[in-house]
Amino acid sequence: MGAAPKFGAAFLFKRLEILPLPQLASIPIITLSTPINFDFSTISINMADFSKLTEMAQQVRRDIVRMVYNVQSGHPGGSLGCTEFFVALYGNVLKHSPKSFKMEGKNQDLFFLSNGHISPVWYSVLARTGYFPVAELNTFRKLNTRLQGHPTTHEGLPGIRVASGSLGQGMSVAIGTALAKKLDHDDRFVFCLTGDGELQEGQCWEALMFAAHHKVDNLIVTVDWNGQQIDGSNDQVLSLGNLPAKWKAFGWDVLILEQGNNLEAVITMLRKAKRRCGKGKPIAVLMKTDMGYGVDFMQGTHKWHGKAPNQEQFELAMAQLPKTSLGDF
Amino acid sequence: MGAAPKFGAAFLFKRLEILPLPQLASIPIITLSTPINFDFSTISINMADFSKLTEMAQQVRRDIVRMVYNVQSGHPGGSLGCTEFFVALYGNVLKHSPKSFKMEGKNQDLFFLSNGHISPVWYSVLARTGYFPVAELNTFRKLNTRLQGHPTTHEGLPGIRVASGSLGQGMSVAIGTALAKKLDHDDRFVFCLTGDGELQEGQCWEALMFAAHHKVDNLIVTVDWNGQQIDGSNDQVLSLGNLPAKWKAFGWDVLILEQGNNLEAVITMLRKAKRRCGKGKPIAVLMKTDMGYGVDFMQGTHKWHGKAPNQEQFELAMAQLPKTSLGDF
Amino acid sequence: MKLEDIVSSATRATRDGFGEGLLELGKQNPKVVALTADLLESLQMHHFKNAFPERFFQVGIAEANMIGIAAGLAIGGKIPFTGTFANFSTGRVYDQIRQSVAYSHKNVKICASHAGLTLGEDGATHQILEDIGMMRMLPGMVVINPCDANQTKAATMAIADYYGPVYLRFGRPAWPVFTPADQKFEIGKALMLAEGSDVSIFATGHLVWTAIEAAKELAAEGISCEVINIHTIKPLDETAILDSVSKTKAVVVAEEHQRNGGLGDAIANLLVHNLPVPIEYVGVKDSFGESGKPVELLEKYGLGKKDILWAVKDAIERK
Amino acid sequence: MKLEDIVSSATRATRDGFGEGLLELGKQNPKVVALTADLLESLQMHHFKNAFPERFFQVGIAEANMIGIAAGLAIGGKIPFTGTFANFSTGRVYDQIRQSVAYSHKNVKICASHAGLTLGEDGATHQILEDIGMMRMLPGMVVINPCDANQTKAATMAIADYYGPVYLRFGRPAWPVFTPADQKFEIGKALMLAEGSDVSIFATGHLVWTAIEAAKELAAEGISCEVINIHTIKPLDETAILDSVSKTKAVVVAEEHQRNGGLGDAIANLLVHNLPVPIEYVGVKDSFGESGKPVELLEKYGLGKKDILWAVKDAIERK
Ligand SMILES: Cc1ncc(C[n+]2csc(CCOP(=O)(O)OP(=O)(O)O)c2C)c(N)n1
Ligand SMILES: Cc1ncc(C[n+]2csc(CCOP(=O)(O)OP(=O)(O)O)c2C)c(N)n1
Ligand SMILES: [Mg+2]
Ligand SMILES: [Mg+2]
Repeated sequence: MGAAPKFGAAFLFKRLEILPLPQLASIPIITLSTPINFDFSTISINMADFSKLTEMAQQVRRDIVRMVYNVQSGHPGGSLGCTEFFVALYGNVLKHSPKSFKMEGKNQDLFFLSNGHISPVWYSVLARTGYFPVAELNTFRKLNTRLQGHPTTHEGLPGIRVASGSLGQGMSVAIGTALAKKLDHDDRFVFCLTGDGELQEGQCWEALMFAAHHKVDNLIVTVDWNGQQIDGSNDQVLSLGNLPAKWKAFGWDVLILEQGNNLEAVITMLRKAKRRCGKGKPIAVLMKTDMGYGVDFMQGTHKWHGKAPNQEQFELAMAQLPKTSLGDF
Repeated sequence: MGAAPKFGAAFLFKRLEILPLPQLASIPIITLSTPINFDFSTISINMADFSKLTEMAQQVRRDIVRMVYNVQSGHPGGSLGCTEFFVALYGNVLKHSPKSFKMEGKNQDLFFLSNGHISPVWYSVLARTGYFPVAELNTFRKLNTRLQGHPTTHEGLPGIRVASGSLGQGMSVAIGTALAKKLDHDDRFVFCLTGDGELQEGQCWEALMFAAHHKVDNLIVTVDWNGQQIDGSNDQVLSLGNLPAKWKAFGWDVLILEQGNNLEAVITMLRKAKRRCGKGKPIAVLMKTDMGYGVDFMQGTHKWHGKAPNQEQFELAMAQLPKTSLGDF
Repeated sequence: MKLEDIVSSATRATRDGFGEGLLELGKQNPKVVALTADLLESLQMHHFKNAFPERFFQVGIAEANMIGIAAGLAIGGKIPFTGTFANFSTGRVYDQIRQSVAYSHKNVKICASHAGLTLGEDGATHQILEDIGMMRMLPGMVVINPCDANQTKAATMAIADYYGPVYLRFGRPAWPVFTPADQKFEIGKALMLAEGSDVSIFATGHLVWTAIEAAKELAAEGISCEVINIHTIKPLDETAILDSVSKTKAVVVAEEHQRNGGLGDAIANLLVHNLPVPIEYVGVKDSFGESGKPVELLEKYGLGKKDILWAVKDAIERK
Repeated sequence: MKLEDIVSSATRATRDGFGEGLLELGKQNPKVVALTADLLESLQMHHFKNAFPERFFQVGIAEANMIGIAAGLAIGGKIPFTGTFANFSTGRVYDQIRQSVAYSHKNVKICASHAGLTLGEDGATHQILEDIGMMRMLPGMVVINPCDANQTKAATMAIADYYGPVYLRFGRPAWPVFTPADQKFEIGKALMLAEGSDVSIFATGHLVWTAIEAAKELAAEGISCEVINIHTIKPLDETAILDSVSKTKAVVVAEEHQRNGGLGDAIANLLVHNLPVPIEYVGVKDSFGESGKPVELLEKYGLGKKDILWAVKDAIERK
């Protein structure tokens, strides 16, 4: 999915100079170590905040690799590729209350992860934004953990509203909550992330058809368009063909994000998506990412979809992801 | 789906004068009471044959209404709407062997009915083309019958290769047989009919995506695009939106047949579809029909999707479908 | 209650009871929402839809999506009732129910009509005989199969008051109504219909009435049957069953379902762990159904009154 | 055979046996074709794919479509083997299997890996514990759960010679191998592993080895267990089971499955009809699984060696 620029804060800041950020006006500085508890989406972001998010992304990548390494199982590839998305969403876009998580999420923005196998990035971001103690990342995939291999409500982990893992189900659930919001005249948004390989599941197209017909226009579905799945690239396994044409033919308002590993671009796009809501169509963001982004030997290949690094590989990866002020779990 | 012209042989013959039929050359005349046992598709059709098919269509309509009336259950609407399709297919397009039906169908054209509820039209056409005794139509939906409510192989009825009734499965099966033909270097075709409401099932889109990716170009899927389903029109229930755009976005070669209740138009289109095979794409024929076509009070409404006429309605219907020389079952 | 006092004055489809109950619920509880997959009137949900159009969702022929949407509505605090045929309510969407509803413990009511052979003429592709078996294997799922229209109405209303996933199974044909219209429905509480001493007949769904008829006939022959309506297959009323069996020491289980996996196996499971006694099943013997009239089919497939008579005699003989 | 002679010299995943068997079949029988839904190497199907690329079909993440395509290939005279995880081989596609394969009696082999708790870290959404129950309810379906890699290979090859739908279940982890590499697999013929007189242990899949280990320990305590490998759950070897039980009069059933609906219920069903005796189940007690290491999970959920020991003692005590 396009040549991947080398990852690093330096790179992002260089891009920052070129692309104008929407209103870099001065607003109160948020320390990310304090839990985010208000609506970022109504405000713009300043340089200091942005650099905090950049740092968070770096830390999340460290978390992902360590979590998977620790238990020698889990899915680093998609997790690394979606790091900017999760950091942007939880760090800037969502209106949410990490410290007082409620299942119903009235007057909050909700998020659903349909491609549940990329739980590591979600768990890390949930912890880093205050949903549960960062130390709990240590329990990932271990017996009795709340951090199950695939996300679940069964063990009561704050931040999760439905189990996923068996692919293809998340969009339907997201639609249901979006309908509930409409019934309750709650004008907040419902977000959902789905894999691209996942779109081979028929249920996804049932959901697309429904959302268009019923004008579910408080719903923003992002596709992790990394071009990869377990057995190879999408094109090798079962081509998605002209993906934007498919979504458009199914009646969605389709946005294409070419730089899904550029934090600024992701924030800008998700805000744009929110502005497109309420106009009678569900919104799709087809987000090009690099699987394994940030760890050179994991990057751009399906081979690290669901494989854990050995000790040597772990050290190599960590060397590419320097420590941050947030500290490891 | 467009205003429905009044049905009748007269109407068809009038159209025949206007539209040139491909090569109305003289060929041996086939009596339709003798079973069709060779490849119509390699030859053209003459006036006499065509008039036999027209008569057959008329008789099939009588059969449908009587079958459903007899047991006070079954699906007349879709059956009547697809009469021309079935008569064209079995009477002119398919290479098949009614008298020596074989499950594998090597070197034959195969047909799969995915929207199994319109079994009456299929059973009638199978009987009228020699697969089993016409008298057996009397047993439709009765205990111990081979003519189950939905088509099945379970009772060994010749002509049926897989059960259908639970919607959404037929295209996948048709694809499988098309792949088997390719493996065996058998260059015949696989046909499949699906409902339009049925396309709301996600499995259909899985099948579409697969067939395009794997270039299953010996497959011709016709959609009974009658715009109706059980609870109302497609548009009321769950709109299919821009149906041709959807099929094209899924990588199919899409043909649109505006006059699915015009026998000549159907024959012409199915032949055209066969000529489009072998070019790397599966073929779709989006066939506009009128549900209930041929019985005015059943026509163009979802209300007769799955309802049997009472005695008065039965007589009214039969009066609109005069007897033919083929005789009732 | 005495057997001869159990009489039926009318017939009505259990799905009618569902439609009525759902409408009633709609009035009582604004959180109740309903969904169908292009089978509005078959499920008798048009009453609800007409009264509460904004709380009704037509999903089209997309059952998997319907289950997911219902789970989402439940997250949003609604009490969704999904409605389609029993086949498309279970086997078609098992994995969706498993993950998005059962494992996620969502307050979704999966309402399933046209269960079993009595669906009739549509035939085997529609006649699900494995749904009870599937649903009872799911941890946390409540499985209910009421016996008549009145009880179906009562059950429909009762499950809205219970928080958690429920599978509610009912049928297509008009069927004798014999339970009191005002009888409260208690989830998981078996109903003693007639006490007896020679054999315990545990029946569910349509076959409860058949069991009553059989028991009346057996009474005339001097055989005393205890007839218990197991409207809730899960959680099973273990106490009621064990109490009855410790007295009778012989069991017949009658259900419109495969003999594999259904209520029969649920009761056998309980008894082999606690009180192994002879059991006879009245159910479909590992075969698909076919087209035909409901009663014709029940007889052909061994679910008629006489099949219960024989089963009772066999069970008693094997004591 | 004597218990102490049953030893394991190596461990190997049952799915490895499947991959090997499939490759072998590919060489022997040109009609054999194979399909996967984006889980090629998990199912060890890359051996077949590499050797016979033209007979291999990658379906992508679309299990329903895979089942239908397999049915179509079978119509065309092929012998299709579908491969995905057990969850996505059953619950995800139950209605497709039911209509296009089982009811249509198509010669499709549904091969399912990563069944049960021993899937491990992926957790409950992937750990199907209801698949045996689902598949055994389907008329005409053969249901097989071999115990080790050798038996899985033999079963894979045997089912190609049988005409009709088959569900073949196997697992993910390396597991003790103890059956002879050259042992022929006979569908529906239970294998007597050790004769005994106090209790019959019927086990399937991974738990056969656990049963052997438990029986060895019990032998040391003077308890004589008959250990029988029920690799075929359907058709069930009724004669072998009844013969054993008429001798021992007490039963333990061990399986990596819910206690509801699986082999336990299949055997209970048989015995309550013929020979009611006390049975104890070793299986998951109506709950979902979770993430963890295979053996850790088996122990936590009551499927360990000690659980079989206790079950045997309970069963004998209840005689
Ligand atoms: C219904 C279902 N089928 C198969 C799987 C196994 N599986 C897990 S992830 C995956 C690939 C998903 O591809 P994609 O959505 O592109 O995610 P990515 O590999 O890019 O992270 C598969 C096949 C599953 N989890 N669920
Ligand atoms: C999986 C499944 N869901 C629901 C049904 C019930 N059903 C039978 S026909 C039908 C409508 C089909 O619509 P369409 O394909 O347009 O056929 P038409 O009404 O035009 O004949 C429905 C919902 C079914 N048979 N299978
Ligand atoms: Mg991907
Ligand atoms: Mg239609």
